[in-house]
Amino acid sequence: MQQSANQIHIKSRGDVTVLDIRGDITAFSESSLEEAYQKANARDTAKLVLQIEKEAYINSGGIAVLIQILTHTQRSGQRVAISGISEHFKKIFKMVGITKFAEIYDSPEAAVQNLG
Amino acid sequence: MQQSANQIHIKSRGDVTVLDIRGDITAFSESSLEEAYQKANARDTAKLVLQIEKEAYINSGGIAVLIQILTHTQRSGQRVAISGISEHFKKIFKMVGITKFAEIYDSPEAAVQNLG
Amino acid sequence: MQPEPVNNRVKIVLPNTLGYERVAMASLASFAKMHGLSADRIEDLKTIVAEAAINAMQHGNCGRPDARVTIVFKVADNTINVKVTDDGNGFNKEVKDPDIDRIIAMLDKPVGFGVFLIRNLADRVEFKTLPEGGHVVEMLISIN
Amino acid sequence: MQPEPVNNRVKIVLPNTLGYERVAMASLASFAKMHGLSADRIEDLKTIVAEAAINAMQHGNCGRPDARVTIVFKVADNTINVKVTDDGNGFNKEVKDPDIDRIIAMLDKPVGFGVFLIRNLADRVEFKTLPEGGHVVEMLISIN
Ligand SMILES: Nc1ncnc2c1ncn2[C@@H]1O[C@H](COP(=O)(O)OP(=O)(O)O)[C@@H](O)[C@H]1O
Ligand SMILES: Nc1ncnc2c1ncn2[C@@H]1O[C@H](COP(=O)(O)OP(=O)(O)O)[C@@H](O)[C@H]1O
Repeated sequence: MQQSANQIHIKSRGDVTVLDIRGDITAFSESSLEEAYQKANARDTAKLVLQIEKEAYINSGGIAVLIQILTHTQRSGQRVAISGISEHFKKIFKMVGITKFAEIYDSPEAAVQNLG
Repeated sequence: MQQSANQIHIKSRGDVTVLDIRGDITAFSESSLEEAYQKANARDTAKLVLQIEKEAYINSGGIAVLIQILTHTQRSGQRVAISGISEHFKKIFKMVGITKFAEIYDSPEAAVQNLG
Repeated sequence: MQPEPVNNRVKIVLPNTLGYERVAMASLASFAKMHGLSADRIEDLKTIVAEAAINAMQHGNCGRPDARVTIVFKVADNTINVKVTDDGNGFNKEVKDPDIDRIIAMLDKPVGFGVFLIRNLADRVEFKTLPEGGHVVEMLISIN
Repeated sequence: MQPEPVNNRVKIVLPNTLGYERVAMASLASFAKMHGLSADRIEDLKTIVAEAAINAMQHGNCGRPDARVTIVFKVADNTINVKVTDDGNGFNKEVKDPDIDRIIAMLDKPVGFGVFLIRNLADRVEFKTLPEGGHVVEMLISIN
């Protein structure tokens, strides 16, 4: 069965680093997301965008993985935005409190512009 | 449960009549499709486009309903095109032989242009 | 086919009502996508499970509102296996391919498309009357 | 809630494997659409059935590979009723809402989101240990 890690492309946009995350965000995303975050950190980035696909299925396990990343970014004083997610997950991220630690934008471009 | 007849809008485009069919094409489509065809006939139309939604679910019952319409159009010597259907249903319409009695186009505009 | 210990079997029990085949289509499409079936073959799979479920409701269970249609799917040997079971006695006649020219000429009725589509879209199909009663259509679509 | 003679009940039996909750999400979404539930509430429904199924696999069935998760849904009184059943003994402690500030400060673990989402997205929810063994989460979402 296809329970693979996410494909994540790391891009620099000025002083912002974008993690372009393909696929669903679940407990199975932990290693690929942590690894991509470490790679982004090697670039000494102070601003981070997590671009998630609009069709992505995100569950409680994926929410825990995202919050773990936010724990790191808070400790390092990094600014984080999340882009791409559907209205449904915007609502859920607000409900859970993720929006207290990450700004939400519709597109990675909007996120980069606002963080930059 | 939502097992309603289709919403069908009848439009004239030059000497072509377009039946713009909303919803799935199943056995439940019989009365609405037959009724729309009779109305189109009242306009003395020689050229007919059946516009079907790309997301429509079409099953064997719907295929039987469409073929029944083609039985009428063949007897009246009308020219018929079907537009909008997905690649999957293009394949099926060819398999079943519908394409011997109706031309297939991607859009109602292309169908009108080619029939006109 | 021997029963084998697969741990990916999904079972769905539907009411005997036209329209509910959509629920089987959606779940099988999701299952097939998880197992890597291509988008165009997923469309074929949706059509064959829908047609088999409709036949189970109408011909197998003869439209009885208290009857049920049971659908089981699993993956083994890189092949998706779908079984649609009803309470009926199976086919009572040979089913010929529909002849569209004869249908359009009003010499034949517009029937027989369900079995025609199943035969043409599945990689393999078997229609079997069960010794314990009931009828099952077993359809295979290979993943690669 | 009295059992009533509804003819729209769908049952799904899933393997006890993370990921298969997607099959339940797809079938319930299709069922809910047929019954006229709005697109945004369908998203809520998908999330709650996924979370209840994941909990059944992990906490109820404790990850046992031979266990099964059974999901039944129906419509009655203009309300979609979803029951997710596992073989476990139910909750062994009260589940508090997760506190994101404490989680970010690493004072709490990032857990408890499944039950939190179910409680917040369903119109009504009941967690019940069954007298015959097993545990069921019953969730309601009203259609209008
Ligand atoms: N599950 C079944 N049980 C009994 N007979 C069946 C079943 N499925 C198909 N049949 C038989 O095959 C015939 C052809 O079915 P189908 O191709 O779906 O066309 P139609 O439903 O238009 O008759 C039916 O008329 C019926 O006699
Ligand atoms: N079906 C169940 N059977 C037994 N306990 C459950 C069940 N569902 C949830 N729980 C309990 O509720 C707790 C919270 O579940 P949840 O909110 O999904 O978060 P998590 O899975 O991260 O612990 C679980 O740790 C477990 O103790």
